[in-house]
Amino acid sequence: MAETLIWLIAMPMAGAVATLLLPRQSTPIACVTAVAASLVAGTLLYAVSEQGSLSYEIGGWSAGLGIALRADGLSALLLMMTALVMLASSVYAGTYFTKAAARARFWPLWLLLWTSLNALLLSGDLFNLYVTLELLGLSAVALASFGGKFAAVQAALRYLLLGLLGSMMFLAGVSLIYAGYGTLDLATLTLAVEPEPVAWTALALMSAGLLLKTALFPLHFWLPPAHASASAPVSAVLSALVVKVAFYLLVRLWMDVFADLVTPAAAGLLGVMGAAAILWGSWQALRTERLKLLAAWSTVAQLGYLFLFFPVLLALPPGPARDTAFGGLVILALTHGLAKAGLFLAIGIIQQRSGHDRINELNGTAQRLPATTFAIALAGVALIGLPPSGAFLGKWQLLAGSFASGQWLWILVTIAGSLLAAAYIFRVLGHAFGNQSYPRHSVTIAREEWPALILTTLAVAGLGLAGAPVWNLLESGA
Amino acid sequence: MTAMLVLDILLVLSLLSLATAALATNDARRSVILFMAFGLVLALAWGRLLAPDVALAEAAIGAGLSGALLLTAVRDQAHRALRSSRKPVHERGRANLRVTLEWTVTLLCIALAGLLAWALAQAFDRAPKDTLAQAVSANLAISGVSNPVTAVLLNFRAYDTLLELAVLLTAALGIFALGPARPGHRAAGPVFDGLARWLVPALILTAGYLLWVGAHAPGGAFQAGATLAAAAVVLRLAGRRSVGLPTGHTLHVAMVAGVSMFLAVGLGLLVLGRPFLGYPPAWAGGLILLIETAAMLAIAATLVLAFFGGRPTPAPGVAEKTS
Amino acid sequence: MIEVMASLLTVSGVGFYLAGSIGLLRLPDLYSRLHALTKADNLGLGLLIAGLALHTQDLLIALKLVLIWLAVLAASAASAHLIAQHARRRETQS
Amino acid sequence: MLTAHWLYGISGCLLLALGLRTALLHDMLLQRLIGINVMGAGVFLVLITVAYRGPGIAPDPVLHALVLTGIVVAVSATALALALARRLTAEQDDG
Amino acid sequence: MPELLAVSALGLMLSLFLGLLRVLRGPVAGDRLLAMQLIGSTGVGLLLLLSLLLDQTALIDVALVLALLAAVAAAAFTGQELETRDD
Repeated sequence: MAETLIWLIAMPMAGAVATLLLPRQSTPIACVTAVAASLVAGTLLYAVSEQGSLSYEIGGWSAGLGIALRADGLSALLLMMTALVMLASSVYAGTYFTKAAARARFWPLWLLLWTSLNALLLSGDLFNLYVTLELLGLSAVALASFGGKFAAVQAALRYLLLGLLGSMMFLAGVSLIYAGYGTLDLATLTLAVEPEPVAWTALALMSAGLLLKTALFPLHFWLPPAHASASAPVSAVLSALVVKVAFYLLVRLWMDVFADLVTPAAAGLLGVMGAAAILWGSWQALRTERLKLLAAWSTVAQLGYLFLFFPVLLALPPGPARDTAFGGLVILALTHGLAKAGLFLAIGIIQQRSGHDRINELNGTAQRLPATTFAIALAGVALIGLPPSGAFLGKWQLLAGSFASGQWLWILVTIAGSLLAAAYIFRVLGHAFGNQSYPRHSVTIAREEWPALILTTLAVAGLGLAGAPVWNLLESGA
Repeated sequence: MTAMLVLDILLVLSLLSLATAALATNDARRSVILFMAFGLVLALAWGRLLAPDVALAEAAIGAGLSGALLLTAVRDQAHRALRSSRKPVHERGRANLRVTLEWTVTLLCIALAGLLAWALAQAFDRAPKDTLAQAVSANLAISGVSNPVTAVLLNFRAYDTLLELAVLLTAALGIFALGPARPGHRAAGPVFDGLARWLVPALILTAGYLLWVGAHAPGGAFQAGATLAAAAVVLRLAGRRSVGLPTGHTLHVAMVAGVSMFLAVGLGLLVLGRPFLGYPPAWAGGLILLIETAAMLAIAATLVLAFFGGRPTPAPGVAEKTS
Repeated sequence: MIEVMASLLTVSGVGFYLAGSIGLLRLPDLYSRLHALTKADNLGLGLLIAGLALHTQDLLIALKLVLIWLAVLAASAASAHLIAQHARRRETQS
Repeated sequence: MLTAHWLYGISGCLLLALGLRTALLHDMLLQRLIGINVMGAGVFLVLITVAYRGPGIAPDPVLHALVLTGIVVAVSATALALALARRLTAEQDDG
Repeated sequence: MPELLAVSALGLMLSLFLGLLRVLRGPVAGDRLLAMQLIGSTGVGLLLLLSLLLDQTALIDVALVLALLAAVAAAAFTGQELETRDD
């Protein structure tokens, strides 16, 4: 079973090579790769739920000398979300890029991005994580600039520079860890690390780099232009996955490897930044004229909720209470990933059909593209955090945890953020359902509309109604 | 060894003053030349600190290729790229804000350097924990090579190198997607042409030598690839447009050579019932050389592509095949 | 005896290098610097390499040393030419 | 702790800070990029210094391998950034 | 002999440092390139000395690569790119 770990990395990578070498068949190859990689991710999820954590030592060298891949419940769930979002976006991308030459250039980069996402979620080695972060950053930048529009290239260049800055900070932390502990293996490090200057300086450096990459307020400024100017399938994975895996790594470091070092003050700082991100991001989303920018600003805000969990989790006693709240964090992250990807795909369809994404001119969209509008509404349910979406469960845990630990501020911020989210979502829907007579009333769902609809449905119904397995999985994989 | 101490001090001072000067100026061309000098001194520092493998890479990259890369970028006026974004400061309030920002960032950076140095000093003060270095030497005999750095790069941590080659491939694909290459250089005069005539074969021979020697002494795929790329850059600078980098499908094959050879070996071993990239000790030397040769080609192709700055177009007169 | 020769060659090589650098700093304009420098560093490296070659017993290393010297000679001549050409072009342009 | 550790370790930290400051504050792309590369050089210098054990003692090969990987990655990123920048200026000139 | 080598290496480092001053001062690009040429060949000499001094034969290979690439900077700087774009 442990071989699934290496297949999750080797498969998209081999797909990237194959699409590059056989440009004429690149689209079928990419689709086959996407389906196969998703099946492997599903197998891994099943294996982790049955057997608990899995690990794989590459080259047969014991971790430390060699590099180990590890998967627990958290990484298996995120790998599954990655697979779903990538699969749906791949189907969409196949119809989005109409020129065969563009598709042939797109697929290798796309599959390399998938490789890097999987590699990051599986890596158990600090320096290897640095390499995966760079692979992630470079493939994301290459994809963000894909198409070569001026705004996209400019935003991609900024994104690249900041990403590099973040990676360098991360690497500085890694070198300090090796100097102090003589190991790069996360499991070994977890046992060896002690609350002392070497460790916390390293953690601070690595966290600073990751916060830049995950765009936490006030380090968020690069995100909206980069996510809003990329092509729709790319925006979807940038917002849903790329920032999220950097967040995953932060969680891994703060809650797992360096758990002994984290103080309430540090977690509180992250909470305050998260709260600011929620309010500022939602406010900007409400004010913006363009649908894609709205979605991008909403990502800034939604990432804020995830950071609110840090002070809440730290205030809860280790044990069932904390585990339950942690499950809330995971389900919120998963819901946002699926919903945001679906939202960006839906926006892409609107933009392609009507040639623009100005919110004020969306009149009649509901009549012309009912399925897509429905997908946007579903994504909205998840972004606001209404039942039965998974986000409702997540936010409920956040509120319950804040209540239990007496941190009233987070409750206020969560409620305010949800109200603002409701405002910007209803603003969009209000325009989309705007009164415009439309001659034909044939309700058809085009092929490119399905991915967005499926992703948003999963976010609302799938995770919301069947959220319990998430907690079981986190427990069995711990 | 006071002479050595003074040498160390001079070396460090050179590094710091070059970096400061390269970063303080607004003249892009000056900045690049200073950075090239910085790379050269850095190569000396690597040599001084007994890291000849790194020194080789820095000599090929820092002092040669990246200089050529940055200089052509200056000619493209690339330094203007993000400039227009910052509006000129008109009001006094904005100017004050800018000064405050600069001071804050500077102070934060100084604090960061101090913090890092302090933590590093604490790490040094402990008993040296070189269990990993010991593990490397303990397993060196079954790694297939006798140069420990190559053993780490292509056997113990071969997975890192696989991902590194994927990073190179990604960069190449990104550059590729952005458009056609620069038009190329004018034919050089007789002096440089004469130099190129023997320099190119010498560089290719050196690349082969470095690849071969990497198994038991400093050297290896990356250093060899960078040297090979330098040969193509010299050809390009000499104005030989038609040679240097294949176009179309051949280029694709060269770009993915490293990743595909790595994957083929890794997955082949997996199918044979061994771990991914778990070479049998008897084959390890041969497999590593195989992978390194492919990696060298990929590295060279990517670096040359970077210097070209885009998709190379076929020589004039040859119709472009659609890909 | 060889030891003394080697030391003498090495030290005089370093002397030429230093003379070249001081010339680079003190001479008034680019052309005179070009003139002085190409001689100084070629000779300096030549002497240094001769000294080191006497030191080594390995033929391969001695061969490499000679190759290095030739490469620097050629590079130095070519660069000096290119720099002079570049400077002239600049002058005629302005 | 050796003198070389002091000298080169502190220089590495200083280079990191210097590069970071430029990457954050400078107006021009090329200098920001060089700043990031200087920052990388600082980190690599720290790593090689950590690997150094003193004259005549074999240094830690793992760190040397890591730095080699790091150099390749840094060059790839620099190359991509320059290609993006070229595309931008080409379009600025056209429009 | 080691002392002599060390002092020679120091002499070369000093020479390199002086060359750097010219790189820093300029005033025109030609001066900087010329100084780069000098510090390049000084670097080659220094690496050769260090290879003996530190007993690192591999540094000779580093010197070789440096020597072979010594002219690339000047060529990249002074070479003229074609004006016409034929795409």
